[in-house]
Amino acid sequence: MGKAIVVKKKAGTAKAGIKKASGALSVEVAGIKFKNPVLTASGTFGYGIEFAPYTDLNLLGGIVVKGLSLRPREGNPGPRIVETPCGMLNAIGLQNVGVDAFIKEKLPLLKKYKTRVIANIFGETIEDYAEVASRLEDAGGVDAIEVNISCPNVKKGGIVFGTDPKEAFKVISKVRSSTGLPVITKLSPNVTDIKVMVRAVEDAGTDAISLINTLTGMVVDVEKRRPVLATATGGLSGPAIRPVAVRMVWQAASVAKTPIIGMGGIMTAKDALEFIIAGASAVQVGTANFVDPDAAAKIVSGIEDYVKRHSTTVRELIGSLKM
Amino acid sequence: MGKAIVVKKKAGTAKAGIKKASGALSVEVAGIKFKNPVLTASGTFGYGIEFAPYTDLNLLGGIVVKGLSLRPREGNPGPRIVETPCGMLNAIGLQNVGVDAFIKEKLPLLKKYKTRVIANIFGETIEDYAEVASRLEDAGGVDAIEVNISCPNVKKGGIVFGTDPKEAFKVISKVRSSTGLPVITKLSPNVTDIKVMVRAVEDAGTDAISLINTLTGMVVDVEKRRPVLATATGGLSGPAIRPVAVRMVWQAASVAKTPIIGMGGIMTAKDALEFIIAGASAVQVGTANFVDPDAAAKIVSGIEDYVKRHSTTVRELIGSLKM
Amino acid sequence: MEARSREILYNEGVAPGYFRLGLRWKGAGIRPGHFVMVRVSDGLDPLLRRPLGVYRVGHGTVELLYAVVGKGTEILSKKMPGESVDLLGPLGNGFTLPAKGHRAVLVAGGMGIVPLYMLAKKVKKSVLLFGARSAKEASVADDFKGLGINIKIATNDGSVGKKGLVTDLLQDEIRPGDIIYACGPVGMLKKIATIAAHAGVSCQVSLERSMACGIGVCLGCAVKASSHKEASNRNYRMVCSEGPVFDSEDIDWERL
Amino acid sequence: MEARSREILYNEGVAPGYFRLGLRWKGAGIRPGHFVMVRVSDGLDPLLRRPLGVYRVGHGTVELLYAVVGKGTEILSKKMPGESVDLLGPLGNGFTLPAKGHRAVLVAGGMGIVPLYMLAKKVKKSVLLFGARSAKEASVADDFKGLGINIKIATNDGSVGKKGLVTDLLQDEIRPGDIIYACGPVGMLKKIATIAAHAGVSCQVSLERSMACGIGVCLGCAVKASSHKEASNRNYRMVCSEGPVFDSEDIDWERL
Ligand SMILES: Cc1cc2nc3c(=O)[nH]c(=O)nc-3n(C[C@H](O)[C@H](O)[C@H](O)COP(=O)(O)OP(=O)(O)OC[C@H]3O[C@@H](n4cnc5c(N)ncnc54)[C@H](O)[C@@H]3O)c2cc1C
Ligand SMILES: Cc1cc2nc3c(=O)[nH]c(=O)nc-3n(C[C@H](O)[C@H](O)[C@H](O)COP(=O)(O)OP(=O)(O)OC[C@H]3O[C@@H](n4cnc5c(N)ncnc54)[C@H](O)[C@@H]3O)c2cc1C
Ligand SMILES: Cc1cc2nc3c(=O)[nH]c(=O)nc-3n(C[C@H](O)[C@H](O)[C@H](O)COP(=O)(O)O)c2cc1C
Ligand SMILES: Cc1cc2nc3c(=O)[nH]c(=O)nc-3n(C[C@H](O)[C@H](O)[C@H](O)COP(=O)(O)O)c2cc1C
Ligand code: FES
Ligand code: FES
Repeated sequence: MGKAIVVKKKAGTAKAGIKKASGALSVEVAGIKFKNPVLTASGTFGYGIEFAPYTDLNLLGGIVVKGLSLRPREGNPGPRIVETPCGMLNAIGLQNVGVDAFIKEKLPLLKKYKTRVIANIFGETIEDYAEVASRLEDAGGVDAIEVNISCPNVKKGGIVFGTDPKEAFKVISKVRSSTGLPVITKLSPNVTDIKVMVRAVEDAGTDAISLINTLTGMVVDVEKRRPVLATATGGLSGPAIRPVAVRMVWQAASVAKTPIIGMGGIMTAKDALEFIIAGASAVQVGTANFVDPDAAAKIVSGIEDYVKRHSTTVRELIGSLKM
Repeated sequence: MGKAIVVKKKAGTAKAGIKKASGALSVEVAGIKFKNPVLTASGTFGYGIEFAPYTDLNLLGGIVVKGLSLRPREGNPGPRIVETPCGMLNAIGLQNVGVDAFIKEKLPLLKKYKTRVIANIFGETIEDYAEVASRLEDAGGVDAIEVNISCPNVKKGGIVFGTDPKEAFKVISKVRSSTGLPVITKLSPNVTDIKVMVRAVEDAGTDAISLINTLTGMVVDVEKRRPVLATATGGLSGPAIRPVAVRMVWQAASVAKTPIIGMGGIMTAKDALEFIIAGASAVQVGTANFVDPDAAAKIVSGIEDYVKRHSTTVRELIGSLKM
Repeated sequence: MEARSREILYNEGVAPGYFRLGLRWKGAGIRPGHFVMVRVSDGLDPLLRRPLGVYRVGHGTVELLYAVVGKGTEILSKKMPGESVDLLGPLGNGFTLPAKGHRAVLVAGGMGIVPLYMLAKKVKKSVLLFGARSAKEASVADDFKGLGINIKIATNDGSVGKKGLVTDLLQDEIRPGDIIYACGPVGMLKKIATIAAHAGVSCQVSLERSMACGIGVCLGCAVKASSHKEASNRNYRMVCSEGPVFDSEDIDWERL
Repeated sequence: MEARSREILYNEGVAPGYFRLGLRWKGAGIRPGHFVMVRVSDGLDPLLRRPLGVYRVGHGTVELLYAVVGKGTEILSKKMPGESVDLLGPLGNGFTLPAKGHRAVLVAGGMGIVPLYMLAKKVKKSVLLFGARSAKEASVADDFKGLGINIKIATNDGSVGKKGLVTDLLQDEIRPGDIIYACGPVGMLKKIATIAAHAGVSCQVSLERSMACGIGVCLGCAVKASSHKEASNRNYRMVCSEGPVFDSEDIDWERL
């Protein structure tokens, strides 16, 4: 009898566990509730819908679409990518269909899924950024805007918004005032002190911060004595950069007043948990989607296993690093 | 007959090739002639002599010894290292025997080998740097000094010399005036714009520049919810960082007036050639020494094969990147 | 259209450095010109999948044919029967079959032979021109015997067939109304595109580009479209999702 | 003392997750307590060599015994006879044999048994206390039969020997004049160090630390020396070159 009760209890706990777990995974970032902390990273998941044949989009906490600009962009000449040790370089050149085509052709399809939609945006001028943000708000169906500031400001001699706190402040202030949608600022890791950038974009009114974008890198073809990429340099992503990303998320979290979304080389649930424990409220999965189009969904279930095993919640794990 | 002549010619060329090749490998950096461009990186090759059982030290262009400070240093508590994807983090804490013990116990043994000896130095204050440099000059037998500026200045609230152009200028100026030995400044990659650092240390009178030191990174133990390293963060090295290193060497070379020594993730001759073609006059091999204690010697012979195959010299290859 | 582990039935050397990889795979729905993205290692390096064309399809089996050229294919070549390998596919748009009355001229350079086998099975009364580096490589053409296709070989060393380039064979072979189907090194394809243009015949080429995703999302495998195909933001074509087969007229060969 | 490729003679599972790796290796000059650094892959990931103790030495052969715990040992476990593996070693300072008249008490936890086999062969009339998780793991102790050593086993589940911890066995076993030789998890070694101190017997422990080089140059494998051993810059000991065997009194167990 005693035994039977124990068994019953266990079964009960397990079921309750499953129910509890779905709540156990949810997080809030920039005022938005995500059912779990796993998003897909911009530029690695197309406009979302392309992955429907390979994974269940409804399982994801959110989808961040390919960076959108005011006008369509054709991108860079090839070669645009090259594999590197435990990583890859890309120089896609921000090819995209443009914000209007996104709203007309992609968004209606994407809206059908039970997941958050975040539009990643960029521009060559501050005005471009603002205009894209405002069109996306008008369109409806976008839950938040992620502002990629790792782009050169053509009006300022090509200085990259994301490596200059003053420029970053200006562009985020402008986007902030152009839209009622939550604004997430995506930081570049190619800076001396990430904390300075965190403060600048928080002062400008960002609702959350995501990092890291890619590290700038180069590969040389020693036989041709040319850079492999047509643009010489490109952005390094993948597991190679994870230790740098975790460190920057930890540093950012130590000063940030807004929530942090961490990314850079996440391949497994364990990797995602490193970011969460270091201070991220959510994570994004990037390059891993190329290796396994079902990677993000697998990471969700791996995190679920972990929180069950440790009888905890993702919310409790955020920034739980002991020193 | 015609054929016989061709064969003879080939044989002749091959022999001449070998002779030529030894000259074909030599480079000059900071006024010093190196028989080949392959040096071992500080902290990865001990005081050099430890590798004598595993490789022929006479084959190396030069040996950069473990960073030396004025007084012996005990280093950080453990764990001090952790493996990462295609790389490793270290937080050794600059443990070393101190400059005096180096001069007394290590240098006499190292001097016996037919290779250049470069002393890597660091300090907690500008005065420490200068004193170490001057003692090394007095000792004799050191060919050059490599100044590691990726250290916090304790007098300036721990700001890292190598991430602040003003501090870097000050410490290099002081070292420059404290020694007649050639001064190589080793730059940190954890900066927004490496070109600013290049200009600062060149203005301070450095004779050459080496880069990159490690990228700051962190690994979290998700079961213990602690950083794996006792010091939380450490320096990322190994092939993972190579694309970042090649990019920075290329950027540095684009503005530098002094020669550049490139490093970061070099495992093979092909990797070394990426740096040389991107603008480095010499290279350093670091983490690879742990994987294969004979790695640097193998890289020398791989470069020799390449220059023969392409009927060129290392000097011609330096900065030969076509855009 | 899914990433899935497939059992290896055989993985045998055909010639030095060339392997046939047989996989258990039912109902693959593969058409001539399709390819797959192969995960050669569960580890983190090499990180990306490798694109490989589908060579032959049997009853519940699929055969790939590949050359060992770098670390990915090297790792693949060491896999043993009974192990499995993770494949994503079939991917891409295959060849468009010739309209009635047109003869198909298949032109392959080296491993470019791969996508042409399934095509050769569908286009009777056609000819295969195969450029190989050596007799060993040329021996792959034996697979095509019995398909009712006329086989002509050119080798660099003249050890089998004509000594010279496969494009020389094509010059002699091509007739008005033919359709060329070509796969191989870029230099060869470029020449073939020119030959096709001069002869006024239509020509489909299967291109190779480094790929990260294979499904049209990373935008890494772009090739420039020829100017008559340019549009505001459509100057590039993705080899994985819009190709790998293209009409040779649609490609900007100067920028390839 | 060189990095060299060694032919694999066998690589067999002993118990689930445990493997014996036999290598052709002549004139190895290995003493009890020595280890080797094994390069499990020619690739870049995993990057670092793995430290493994030497288990047994035969005529021109060396046997390692290892548990699969992560990706490095996983890769190693898939290697086949006839392949080869690159080893650096023998490395480290081994055990100091007991002076005449002292009994050796060997204490092993799990894979900590490895360095004790060669020691057991040298110290007759000694006792081996072996703590294993299961009967399967405990079966490794069979190798010690016939060495003339007294074997006592403790298992977590009591399936073989005493149910409990090997340190309980040690408490009962230890006598003045004994010398303890121990290898296993840190928690176990810590306890043993305390037991040894209380009993006033000398104790040598073989430690494990993450290693990059294995030859004393990276300074990565540091452990803190106990305060009576501290000196200006000598507060740390390198496990690879100054160990892996240490006198338990020389280690600062609080900071391990
Ligand atoms: C659509 C398509 C179909 C192909 N079909 C076949 C086939 O059936 N048989 C065959 O032997 N080869 C085929 N290839 C070429 C094959 O993909 C490469 O040989 C392979 O990727 C090399 O990988 P590696 O790791 O051995 O070489 P490495 O040089 O180490 O590869 C480094 C990186 O470059 C990429 N790469 C290198 N060469 C090529 C190439 N020629 N094309 C695309 N990417 C490359 C790799 O995928 C990898 O990302 C095909 C390529 C494409 C695009
Ligand atoms: C001197 C010495 C002798 C050893 N002898 C044996 C032996 O005979 N048999 C045996 O099964 N194991 C032995 N070990 C432990 C063995 O080194 C680890 O189990 C192995 O390195 C794990 O590698 P992995 O890639 O499978 O695990 P992972 O967890 O993937 O390894 C990640 C990193 O951590 C390191 N690491 C993980 N666990 C350990 C550990 N316990 N000790 C040191 N480094 C670790 C790895 O070397 C690697 O750098 C010994 C360790 C040392 C230091
Ligand atoms: C092919 C590719 C395209 C990308 N495009 C964008 C983009 O359009 N906008 C953006 O903000 N980040 C872009 N990124 C950066 C990723 O969103 C992410 O920040 C980075 O890749 C690090 O994460 P990962 O290592 O998981 O890939 C791109 C990355 C890759 C690999
Ligand atoms: C264990 C370890 C210790 C190091 N110690 C030093 C040091 O004392 N001084 C220094 O300037 N650089 C030190 N470095 C940095 C290396 O010299 C080199 O700049 C860096 O590792 C990048 O090269 P790699 O990827 O080839 O290792 C150390 C690196 C490692 C891995
Ligand atoms: S490989 Fe990613 S778009 Fe073609
Ligand atoms: S492992 Fe490098 S010093 Fe011990």
